Amino acid sequence: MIELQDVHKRFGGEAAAVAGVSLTVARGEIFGVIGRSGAGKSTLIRLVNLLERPSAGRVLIDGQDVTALEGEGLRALRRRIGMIFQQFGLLGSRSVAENVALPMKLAGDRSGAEIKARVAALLERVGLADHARKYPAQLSGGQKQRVGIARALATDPAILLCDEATSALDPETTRSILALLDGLNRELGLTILLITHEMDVVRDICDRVAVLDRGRVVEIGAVADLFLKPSHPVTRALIAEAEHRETPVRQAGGRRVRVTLTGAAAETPFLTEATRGLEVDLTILDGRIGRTRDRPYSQLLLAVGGRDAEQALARLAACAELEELAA
Amino acid sequence: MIELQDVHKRFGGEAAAVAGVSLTVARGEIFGVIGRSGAGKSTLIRLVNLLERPSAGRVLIDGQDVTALEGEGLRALRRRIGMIFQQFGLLGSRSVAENVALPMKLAGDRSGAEIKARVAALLERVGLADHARKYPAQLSGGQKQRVGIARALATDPAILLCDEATSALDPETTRSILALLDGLNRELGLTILLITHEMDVVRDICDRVAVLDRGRVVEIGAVADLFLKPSHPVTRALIAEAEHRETPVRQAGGRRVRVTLTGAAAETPFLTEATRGLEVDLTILDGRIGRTRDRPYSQLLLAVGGRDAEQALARLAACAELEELAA
Amino acid sequence: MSGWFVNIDWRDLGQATLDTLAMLGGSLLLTLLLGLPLGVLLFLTGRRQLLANRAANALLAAIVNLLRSVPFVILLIVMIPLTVLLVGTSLGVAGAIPPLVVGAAPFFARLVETALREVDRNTVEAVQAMGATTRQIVFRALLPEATPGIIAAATVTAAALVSFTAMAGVVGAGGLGDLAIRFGYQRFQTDVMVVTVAALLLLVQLLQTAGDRLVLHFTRR
Amino acid sequence: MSGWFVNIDWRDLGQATLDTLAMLGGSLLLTLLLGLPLGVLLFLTGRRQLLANRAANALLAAIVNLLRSVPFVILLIVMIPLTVLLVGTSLGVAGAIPPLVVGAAPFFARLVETALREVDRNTVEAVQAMGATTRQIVFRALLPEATPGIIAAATVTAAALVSFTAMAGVVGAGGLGDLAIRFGYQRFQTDVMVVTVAALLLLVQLLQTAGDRLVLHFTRR
Amino acid sequence: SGGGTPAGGDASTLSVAATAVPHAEILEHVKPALEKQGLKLDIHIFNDYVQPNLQVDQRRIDVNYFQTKPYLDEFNKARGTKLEAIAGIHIEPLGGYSQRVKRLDALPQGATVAIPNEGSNGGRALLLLAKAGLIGLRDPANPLSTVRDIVVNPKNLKIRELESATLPRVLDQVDLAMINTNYALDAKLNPVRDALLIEDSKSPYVNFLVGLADKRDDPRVKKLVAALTSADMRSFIERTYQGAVVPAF
Ligand SMILES: Nc1ncnc2c1ncn2[C@@H]1O[C@H](COP(=O)(O)OP(=O)(O)OP(=O)(O)O)[C@@H](O)[C@H]1O
Ligand SMILES: Nc1ncnc2c1ncn2[C@@H]1O[C@H](COP(=O)(O)OP(=O)(O)OP(=O)(O)O)[C@@H](O)[C@H]1O
Ligand SMILES: [Mg+2]
Ligand SMILES: [Mg+2]
Repeated sequence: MIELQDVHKRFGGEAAAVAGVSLTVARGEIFGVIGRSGAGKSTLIRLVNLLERPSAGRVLIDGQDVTALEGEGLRALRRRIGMIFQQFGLLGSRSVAENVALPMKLAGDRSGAEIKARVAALLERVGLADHARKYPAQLSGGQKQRVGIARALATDPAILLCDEATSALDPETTRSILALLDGLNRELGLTILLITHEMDVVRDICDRVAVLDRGRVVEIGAVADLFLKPSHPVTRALIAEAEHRETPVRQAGGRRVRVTLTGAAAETPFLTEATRGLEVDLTILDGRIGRTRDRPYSQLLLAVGGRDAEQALARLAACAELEELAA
Repeated sequence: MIELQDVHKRFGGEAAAVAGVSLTVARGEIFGVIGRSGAGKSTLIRLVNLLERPSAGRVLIDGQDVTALEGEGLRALRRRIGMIFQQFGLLGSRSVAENVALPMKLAGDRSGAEIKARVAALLERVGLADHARKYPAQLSGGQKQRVGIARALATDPAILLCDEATSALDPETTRSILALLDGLNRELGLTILLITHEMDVVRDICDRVAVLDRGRVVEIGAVADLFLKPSHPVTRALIAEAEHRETPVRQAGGRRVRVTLTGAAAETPFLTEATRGLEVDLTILDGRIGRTRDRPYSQLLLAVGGRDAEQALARLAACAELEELAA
Repeated sequence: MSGWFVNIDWRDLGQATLDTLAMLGGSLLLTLLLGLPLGVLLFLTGRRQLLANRAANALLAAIVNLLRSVPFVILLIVMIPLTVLLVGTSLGVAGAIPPLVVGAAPFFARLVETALREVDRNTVEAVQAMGATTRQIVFRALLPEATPGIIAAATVTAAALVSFTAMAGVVGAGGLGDLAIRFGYQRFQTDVMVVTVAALLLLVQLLQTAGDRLVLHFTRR
Repeated sequence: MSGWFVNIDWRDLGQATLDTLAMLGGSLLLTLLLGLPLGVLLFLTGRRQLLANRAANALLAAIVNLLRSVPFVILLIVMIPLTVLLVGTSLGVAGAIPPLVVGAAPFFARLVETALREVDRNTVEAVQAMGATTRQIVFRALLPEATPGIIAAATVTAAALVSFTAMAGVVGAGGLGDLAIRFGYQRFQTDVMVVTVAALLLLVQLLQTAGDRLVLHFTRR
Repeated sequence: SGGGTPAGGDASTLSVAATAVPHAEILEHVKPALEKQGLKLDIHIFNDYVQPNLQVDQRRIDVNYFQTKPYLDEFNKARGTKLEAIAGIHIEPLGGYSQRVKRLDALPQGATVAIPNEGSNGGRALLLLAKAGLIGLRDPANPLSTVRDIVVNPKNLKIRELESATLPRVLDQVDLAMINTNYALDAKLNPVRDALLIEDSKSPYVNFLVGLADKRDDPRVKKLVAALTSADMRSFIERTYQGAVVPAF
């Protein structure tokens, strides 16, 4: 659905913000992009709806090269793409309700009554029903962001571009927004390209994820793979920091292993099975138990000591992935 | 150091944004404020340096009532307080370096060379050494936020107010900024009042935390207590959503217990000790292994089955807090 | 000096006030209606803007600058044929209005351009990303966002028009400024000058107060 | 019509150009120097602003409005004693400068006020939170942030001053506008009018181009 | 003479304020001859009728040459100045022109008549209209009559006051325009042939050289007056202005 072919973007004399990115987002996919601050994520997403024109390379939407689009063609494309901005981009002169109504008014295919009803429904969904008549300057940061979300969804776009769409929201509100996006994706097949630095968001909602560094994609893959087996140092750093990974939170004697289970295996009593009847001391140094969008996983960093440690490790190796670490 | 006494703030005809908050932040403390979007957090923090004047109540800094301060008194107070803004508040007409230099120039107590050196050092610390000559409009969201951080620290303030200071940063950068703040706190005794919706930030760096809801403090306490034993529904909702708490990520038979260990106990092989020689199946349904600012903890949601389940639970109860949940 | 206000014919003053108001009313409306689109076009065709077009921008700028360069008295005269064509006469209040408009509209246009430049680029981008046409961007984003600035510009323009009307005596349009010049200045009737200037001040004060109120009303922050 | 340009005395034209430039140069600088602080004060004393003060604001506004209300010709005359006091003569280029300044400064002040109003409140707040004095806020935040708007205002003011200078013939200051009026208007020498207006246009074009360049240079986005 | 010669700076320079046409031209004509006699003329051109008098009164300029006696009298009265008419030089007859009618009595009922809007020229136009019997004035001898002094108006004429230099330009929009000859000439009207009515040589509107009392005996001024009222000047005026400007000496 969205295809970037060796896309570059350079601002003035600076090093390129996007330096040769190729990636494909399938129809109905939720695709995440992560990367350090300044990696080029916002620039990348803005290339998709041509808010920035690429310095080189092509952008294809539904197989059509849109890089050269102008005028009505470009506008038609943009009307099919909703966008949530990192800096919100609300109109200060318009009330919350008017901001959300705006894209529908611009499209001009809904009656006034329809627009009104839809605005009310959207504001209800993002928890701003009470704030419809306020102006952006009277809103909190998270409220502004939610207006931006409601506005981006107003015209039922086929593609949604989210640039840090939940960065100003508390966890509870974030969860409800993600549920909303997840629902739209599952029910209506909304394709989402999502930038975030909240790893939880990637884990909860993305199908695939790309890691951007200095304008290049350094790793790309299914979410569980990237989270549990990050291969590039940048990916490791991002995920490690998000999940305390590289530096175990505590110390204990014995051999150190990282045990990773995904899918059904993660839901078994594998620990007791591995230690049953054996003389082992198992200390959990660190661990993450969770679920990516559709797949449960457990990853534990264990210190395995005691007489039968070898045997316990062998049993674990049978049902899980095992990685031995330097003590 | 900072004391709020029944402080209220009302905007026009709206419901009060802050509706009677009393709390005390001790000297050298890192105090977190969490709450849903729109709860009144930003308003609260802006009351401390009187960017908003309270509609009622008093604000005391170092025992002095500052609510009535005007003119030079107010300015002197503000020079001792650094602030990181949710919306950054950078001067678009000044370069990154000039933005960071500004508070020092205003204070007027450093030579040009000193200022230059300090700006360089600060930009280095926040990872923006290469961007010193850029203007804010040329920066990414996270880069802007880091300029705001460097600027707030420039004059070595005694108090730092952070309004979502890391919300635009990736986990790696967030960690380095938190390390910076933690260091300043430990070394120089910097007092920090910190608003965030990132529960990791609270866990990693705060000593105490208050939960704000609709302008009121609904819960307040040490971080580990609040995280492991949240009592108010809002706290639960915030932490649960951040950590997948209320809905275990997987299913398994047996009795369900939540096992909580803090401090040294968390660093023992308590699981193998509880099950040694017993016929039990222990499935980890969900779990969090971590460390608050100074205290390790483990919290596991276990399904305990098998013949000797009772006995294993009794052993666990001996070394940990146990809470039985409906299956 | 045999007492104050001896020279003042209050009926003349009333008529002059009416003439000034008529000139202002007629020309202000048209100035805004003409200057606004001109200012929008100046802005849109400018560098890095939506309809960036060097040639068109240079042409518009030249026209605007030309009209600002011509001394108003000359404009009054040069425009006579056009004025007659437009309003049937080049005399009196009606005859003064077209030159007033032509003199003030380019000035207003420049101020509008400046006000539009202040609109936050992020906001415009957001509306662009919705697939808005240039027309929609102008009417739905640029103009609403720049409303306070444009109203302030209109206020300044109105005050400038009031001072322009003083010259309209050249074509016999009368008005307070003309009274001030003919009696106060040319005939040394200081009292007439004081009274007419006071009336002019009152008018400008009212315009400014109204303008300030509107600016405040449309400022949503 | 015995050929174009027969009436033109090129030396006169040169002199008039020099006179216009002298008047513009002298008065523009002073206008900016006087109008800027006036505009800043108008802004600061306004509603909800840093030095909000109803009485002071009303007084400043009244002065500014008064000076904008007085027709420029009247200003030229009324100011003669003051002008003589200031520059020793009320004649010629020197004599024209004080009234030009007094006429244009309030106008520029209003434009400055408008430009300052556009400065982002968040930015000002951030500087306030640093404990800046009002003076520092003005010089370190408001003025730098409003620079593009203020330059645009200065450009418009410069063009307005050029058209004001046309009236300066009243005190014998000469200049292009005066040449246009005396020969083009009073003596029906169309060629003189065309050439002087062309010279004025050129001047305004140069001013505008320079202003636009500066605005672009100081726009950091 | 207390202030000396501030405008010129030395005794052999005389500063004169004048309006451009024909005053400055007439002065320019005598300038070379005077220069040969050791007198330098410093001519200041004004397009305004107030400043030249004030400047002379304040001794910034020695003498001026632009106004008629009635105007001077009114000025002295209003401003309390003591300017004196030193010598009468010429008359610029004011005339009535029309593109719509060929004769005065063809003026229709309710016809529009445009007159200059400056006090003295306005009154002058009204006097001429009164003399032609088109209107009646409260005091037919008052040179400062205004529109309000019209007591009889048999044709119900609508009087419209405009700036003098505008009058020729709106001739096609009015039935009759009262135009100063200098403007008529510049607008390519011929006062002798085109005017329906025109002032004769007995007009009170002679243009004077004006100065303060002490200037009357100033040798420099005497030199200038002699040059301005010479036979050479008479022939210059007649040759140059073809009846639009009439010598008054
Ligand atoms: N100037 C204002 N006028 C009216 N209401 C306001 C104003 N500023 C804030 N509010 C309201 O006050 C409430 C608290 O706002 P505040 O910005 O303190 O929230 P917050 O806790 O910081 O939220 P967030 O996490 O989204 O930033 C909100 O409902 C907001 O709409
Ligand atoms: N207009 C511009 N001019 C110059 N450099 C720019 C401009 N916009 C962005 N950049 C630079 O390009 C790089 C990428 O910026 P971008 O906004 O895409 O980063 P990002 O990955 O979105 O970062 P963040 O997570 O902090 O938002 C940054 O180094 C930034 O400074
Ligand atoms: Mg970004
Ligand atoms: Mg907030």
